[in-house]
Amino acid sequence: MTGGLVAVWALGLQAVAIGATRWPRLWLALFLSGAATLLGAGLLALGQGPLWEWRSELAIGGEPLHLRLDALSGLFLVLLAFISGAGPLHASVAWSQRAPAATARRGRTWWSMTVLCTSAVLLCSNGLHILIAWEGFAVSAYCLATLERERTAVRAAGWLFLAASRLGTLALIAFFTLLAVRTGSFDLGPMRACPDLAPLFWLALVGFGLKAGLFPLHVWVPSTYAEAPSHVSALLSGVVGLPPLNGFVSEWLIALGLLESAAAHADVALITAPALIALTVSGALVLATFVKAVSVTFLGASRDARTRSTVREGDWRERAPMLALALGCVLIASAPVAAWRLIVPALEEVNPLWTGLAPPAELVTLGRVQVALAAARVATTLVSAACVRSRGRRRALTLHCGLAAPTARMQLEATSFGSIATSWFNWLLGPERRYARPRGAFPQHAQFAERIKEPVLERALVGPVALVLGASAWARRRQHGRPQSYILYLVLGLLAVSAVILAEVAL
Amino acid sequence: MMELGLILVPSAAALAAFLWPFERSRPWFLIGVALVHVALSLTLLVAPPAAPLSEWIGFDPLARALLPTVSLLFLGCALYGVPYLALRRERSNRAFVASMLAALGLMSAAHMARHLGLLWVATEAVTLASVPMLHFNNSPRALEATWKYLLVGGTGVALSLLGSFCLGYASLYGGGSGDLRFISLMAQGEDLSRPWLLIAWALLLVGYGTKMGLAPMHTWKPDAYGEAPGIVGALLAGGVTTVAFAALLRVRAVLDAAGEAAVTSRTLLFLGLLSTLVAALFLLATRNFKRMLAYSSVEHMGILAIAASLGPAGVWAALFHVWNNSLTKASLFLSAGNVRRAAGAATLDVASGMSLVTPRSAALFVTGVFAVTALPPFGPFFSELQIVRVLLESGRGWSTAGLLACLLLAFLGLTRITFSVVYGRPSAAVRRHAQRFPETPALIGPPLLLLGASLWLGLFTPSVLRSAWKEAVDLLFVLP
Amino acid sequence: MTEAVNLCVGLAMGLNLVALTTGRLPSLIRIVAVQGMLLGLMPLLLEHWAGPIVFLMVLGTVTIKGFVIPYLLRRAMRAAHIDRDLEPLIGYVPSLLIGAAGTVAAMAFAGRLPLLPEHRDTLLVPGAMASVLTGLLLLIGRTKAISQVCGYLVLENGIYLFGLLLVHSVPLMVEAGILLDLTAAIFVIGIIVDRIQRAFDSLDTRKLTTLRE
Amino acid sequence: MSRLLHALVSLVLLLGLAPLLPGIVGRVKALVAGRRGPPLGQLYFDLARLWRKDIVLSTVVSPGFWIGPAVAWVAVLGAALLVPIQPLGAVISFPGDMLLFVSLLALARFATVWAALETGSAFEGLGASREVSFAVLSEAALVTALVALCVQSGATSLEAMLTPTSGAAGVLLAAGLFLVLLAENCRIPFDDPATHLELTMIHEVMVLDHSGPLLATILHGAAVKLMCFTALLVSAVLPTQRLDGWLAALAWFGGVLSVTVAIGLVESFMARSSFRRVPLLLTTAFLLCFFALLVAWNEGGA
Repeated sequence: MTGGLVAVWALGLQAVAIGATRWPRLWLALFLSGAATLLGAGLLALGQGPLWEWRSELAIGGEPLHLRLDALSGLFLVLLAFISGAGPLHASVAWSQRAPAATARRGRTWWSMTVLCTSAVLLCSNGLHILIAWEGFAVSAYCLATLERERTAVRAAGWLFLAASRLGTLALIAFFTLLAVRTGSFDLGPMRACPDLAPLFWLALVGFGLKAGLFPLHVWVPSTYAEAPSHVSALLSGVVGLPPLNGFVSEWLIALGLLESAAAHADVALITAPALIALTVSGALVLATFVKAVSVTFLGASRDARTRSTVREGDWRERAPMLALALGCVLIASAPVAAWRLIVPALEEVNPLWTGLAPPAELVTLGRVQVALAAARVATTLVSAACVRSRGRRRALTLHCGLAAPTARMQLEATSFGSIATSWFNWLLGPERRYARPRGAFPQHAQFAERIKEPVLERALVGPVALVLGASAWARRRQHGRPQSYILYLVLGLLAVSAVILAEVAL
Repeated sequence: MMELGLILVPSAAALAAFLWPFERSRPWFLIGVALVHVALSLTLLVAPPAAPLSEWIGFDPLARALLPTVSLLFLGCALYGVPYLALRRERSNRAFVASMLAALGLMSAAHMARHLGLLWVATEAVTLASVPMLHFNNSPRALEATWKYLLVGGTGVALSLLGSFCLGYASLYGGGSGDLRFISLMAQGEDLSRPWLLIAWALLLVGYGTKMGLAPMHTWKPDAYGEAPGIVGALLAGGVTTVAFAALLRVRAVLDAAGEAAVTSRTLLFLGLLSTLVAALFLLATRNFKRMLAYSSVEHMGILAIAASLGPAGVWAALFHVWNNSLTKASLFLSAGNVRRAAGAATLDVASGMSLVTPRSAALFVTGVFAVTALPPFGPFFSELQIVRVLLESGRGWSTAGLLACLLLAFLGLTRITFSVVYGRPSAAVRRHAQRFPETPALIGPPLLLLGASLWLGLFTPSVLRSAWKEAVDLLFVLP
Repeated sequence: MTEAVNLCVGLAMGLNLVALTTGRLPSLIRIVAVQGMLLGLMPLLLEHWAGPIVFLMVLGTVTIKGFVIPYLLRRAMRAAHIDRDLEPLIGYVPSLLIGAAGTVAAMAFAGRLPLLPEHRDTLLVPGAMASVLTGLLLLIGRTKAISQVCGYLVLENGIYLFGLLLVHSVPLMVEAGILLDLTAAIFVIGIIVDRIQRAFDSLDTRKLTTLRE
Repeated sequence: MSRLLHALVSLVLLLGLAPLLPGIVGRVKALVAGRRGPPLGQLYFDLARLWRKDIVLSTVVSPGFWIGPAVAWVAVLGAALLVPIQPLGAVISFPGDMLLFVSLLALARFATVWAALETGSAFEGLGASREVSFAVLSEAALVTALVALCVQSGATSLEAMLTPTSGAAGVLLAAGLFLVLLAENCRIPFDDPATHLELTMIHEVMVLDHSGPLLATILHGAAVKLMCFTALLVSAVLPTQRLDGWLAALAWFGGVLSVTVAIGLVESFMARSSFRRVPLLLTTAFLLCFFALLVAWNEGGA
């Protein structure tokens, strides 16, 4: 049985699951079996399975159905199956107990729809059908991200997401139509043989890049990820970013490439050496940011008494999927060779020259070193745990330099934490600062807040948006309700048409 | 002779309904006539008459390509009309039902007219027949809207009459008889006097463009659509605009036969792009969701004009888009009507959180907005994709970019308004008001059916329709 | 024959200019009525064969344009207790100047248009154009609903005048349809004007600006 | 078998000798100040004492508090194993291992910072903030130095690329790496390990709440890190590879000793600079390394 048929079977299961959203357990069973089938399909395609293609006489939107499953889509199917399967488990708690039943059901429906549409994008080989599935994915993802749409922030974030994805879709429409104009059909088959279509891929880059959150097309990312339920964000980032390898290993491969070019003293190193340094700097900055976010959110004492009393730990169903995904990352990091084997068939689809690429020896060594270091970490952690268990019984307040009555609000804030690094970039970022300095002998109130404007949304887009809104306001004032002017517009329209005719005749 | 039934049955029924003494049973005339009309037009669609009835009037390929959508649209409106009028017992529905039926008959006549003068008479008559529907609410606002509709629309229609006469004079000066039958005008071809021809085109384009609602002649539209009941908006936006568009297509064919295709293309493209731009700008500004629908209609008329400027493939796509636009827009007007009735007003200040008050209508409304903004897999997506494709094939890259940019702006405007109507929290006053208008299946069904039709039309366009559009294109682009 | 036609059309063009200068609604209504009657009689001058149907049409046109519509407008005017359009958007003097310039331009433009020999010496084309322009000017420049209806009537008179060029080629059925439509349009407008008067207690269209963005 | 032996010897050397270095620094400072100072092996005594002590935990911490030091210690050790000890060479070496070296140091930093932030203390938060911020610059300098070495030698593993150079590139590189060493190990002028004012500290303030064996792990890790950087500097500058056997070992140990003495001298004669000047110093280090890179590029290209 080929992977393609299994994938179609998986799609069918997902579709059936949409019909069963009324019964959570049945839905979960159907959905998970669908995800498992999807996983099987992806693995079959990644294994030495042949390329699977299926053309049907059935026309949807005037274009015959054409499905195709190659190793690359297989790889993405595997990732999709993992991420989408973990989500409902994580969410089953959130969608059954805390939220109203209607929200839970909507969540199940749109989750299934999202997975269905994404798999369809991966399977379809006709531009028209890809567009349909892609937009279906955008709408379902929007609905998923705005499940809690009672909150204004959620709605605003959702709208931004929808607007950005609409822009992406329009770019894709332009891309696929141009393709259709050049090759004569929406089918992607002929495209693979046309290298002169390369310039069009900029449009595709805009289209897919918007959804993947590439700079500067990332405007929707921060607010949507912040406002959507966590598993939805995971699906969004996991599906449309689709990191081919995990964290360090992938970065290591990139950096190694840069480094080797520098060592070989190739001319390209003039670019790659600075790139490597820039990569390091950005890596260090990312570390600082990550530490900041995590520490402020999770570490230390809770600042707010309310949070302490209302928030509670999730049960195993919420934690297990997270652990599974984290385990996956660790596995890829420590067994890069296996991951490499998995990737190579997919890479062959991207570029036939890369066929049969053996994992480099460095990767093998790196894998061993990573395993050894991980083992050492586990060992020392165990020792440390043993020490703490045997001798760490005493508990005390955190050291506060003699302050008699420390409160949780005295912890370092995120703004202060980042202030050193951001101060170096003030000239570039231009942060907005708001102060309320403490005054008097017994100051009641003091405040310091720093906010950095988002470069695309709040800077680059400000001008064009103001222009469009200005034009819109101008047009709006023209519709002022006086019929006399309306007839004048009619006459002006006549004059304009006459002018166009005269110009055309004169040419 | 069967095709005359399309005109005579509604007209006779209009008279009968006007004389019918019983308020409660009168709306059923609508459904009866609609069913007969749909049956007739679908029969004629599948088995068209071998030749048009006469050179004056007949079920020719263009009528075959467009008239069935009017029938279907009217059926949707009729199904909605019965429960709607039952809610509006406080007003007599005598004039309303009669003028709706009369409008159907006159629209059929306009689609089947093969004589420019006859076409004008039918179009003007449709305009007048829709007046009683427009001020059905009889509020000062409705009266104001009607006044503007009459004044602006009337001026436009008057200009199109002048244009028709100019076309006649072009024929007269070119050695013809001044005959206004399209067939003879096209046969005269390049003999038509060029200056008169161009004057006629400018006047007819602006005149019928006013009726279609192309910018900057669209000003009556938001007022009329905003104040009329949803069902009337559906009929105007889906049916009457189609009549004007068909008129422009027929006139355009005459100009093309006279060798002026470049002029028609350029002007249609100009007005089309201007309309989409103006509509997009207004959609960003308006604060009333029924006026929003009017601007969306302006946008789609612009798209139609752009498509009509593009030669045979473009006109084919335009006919496809007419179907999609009619069905989708009608569904949207009907669901918006439900929301508007429950909210008591159409402004964003009042209507908010309607998904909690009228959940089904609100869901239909949102889906309809998605459909009308060309989100797949609804019909408008496919026709607009086709139009973009033809645009690119004709090498108009900048126009395509402009169109796509306007589509984006329009999408932003439409979703902004729709979401703020549908989501959020409804005020207590709205909740109280809405209790008087429960959502019944009879009020949900028709828009749902129309939306379903749009979906089906896009995904599985019947081959009979494809061939009907093809034949209409062949009719319009036959060169003598 | 041509002289008679030219005389009528010339009179109508003169009436256009008078209509642009008058601020009193009764005289505006009267001017439009006279113009309508004048043009209504024209088929009698142009038709070689004046059958009973033509007579019937002429009679209908004259009755409606000369008496019925003016009656409707006067009634609305009295109900609203107004007889002046005192605050035009385009003043009387500018209106007159624009109207006169338009008439001149219409003459010049018509002279350059290709016309059949039998129409070359008549004032039909420039007269039609001037009337259309006047009508539009009244529609754009006046604030009272009645003035605007009069503007619409003048516009229609212009189109009617142009239609006379095609009097031999347009079938009578269609012509009758067109006339019927135009008349019905005026009736409907008259009814709406009447309702506006009742609903707003005024015929000032500046009060009709509730519907706006 | 010899590889295993090699690894064992290296491990013992690193783990055993590392605590000596802070002692040497302290002794140099004391001598310059005219005192006798603590014994050279003071850190060994401290470590032994701490290892026997109990642990006091803050009430707000989670397991990250005691996992952090353990992970950091392993990471530093792993990084140290990548640096060659003459004449034995590095324990682990493969093309591209310098990237692993940098990332392991970053991991160690991450673990320490995480553990510090567990306490929720404002002091430790400040320290952590300084640590991660300055690390941006010092890592840039370090990577630039490594890239310079890489360009110069044409190799991508630490062992192969640490071929000493003479001339301008060598001087620039030595100066840059020495500054990075001072910064990474929180020595004067970047940080003062001996001060008692928490507000002015970087590294020391982050470990205020750690006690007993946890603190011992941290202190030992810091010593290993110092050792590791010293070794890196020595290998990058001294031509020890050209010597053989015991001579190489002697030269290498001499180099390490002199770098340690140099640290002590710097600490004796300089004061801790203000925080505002730290970025300036680090940028200087980066520029020194960058110039070294340019020179190396130029020479390699010629």
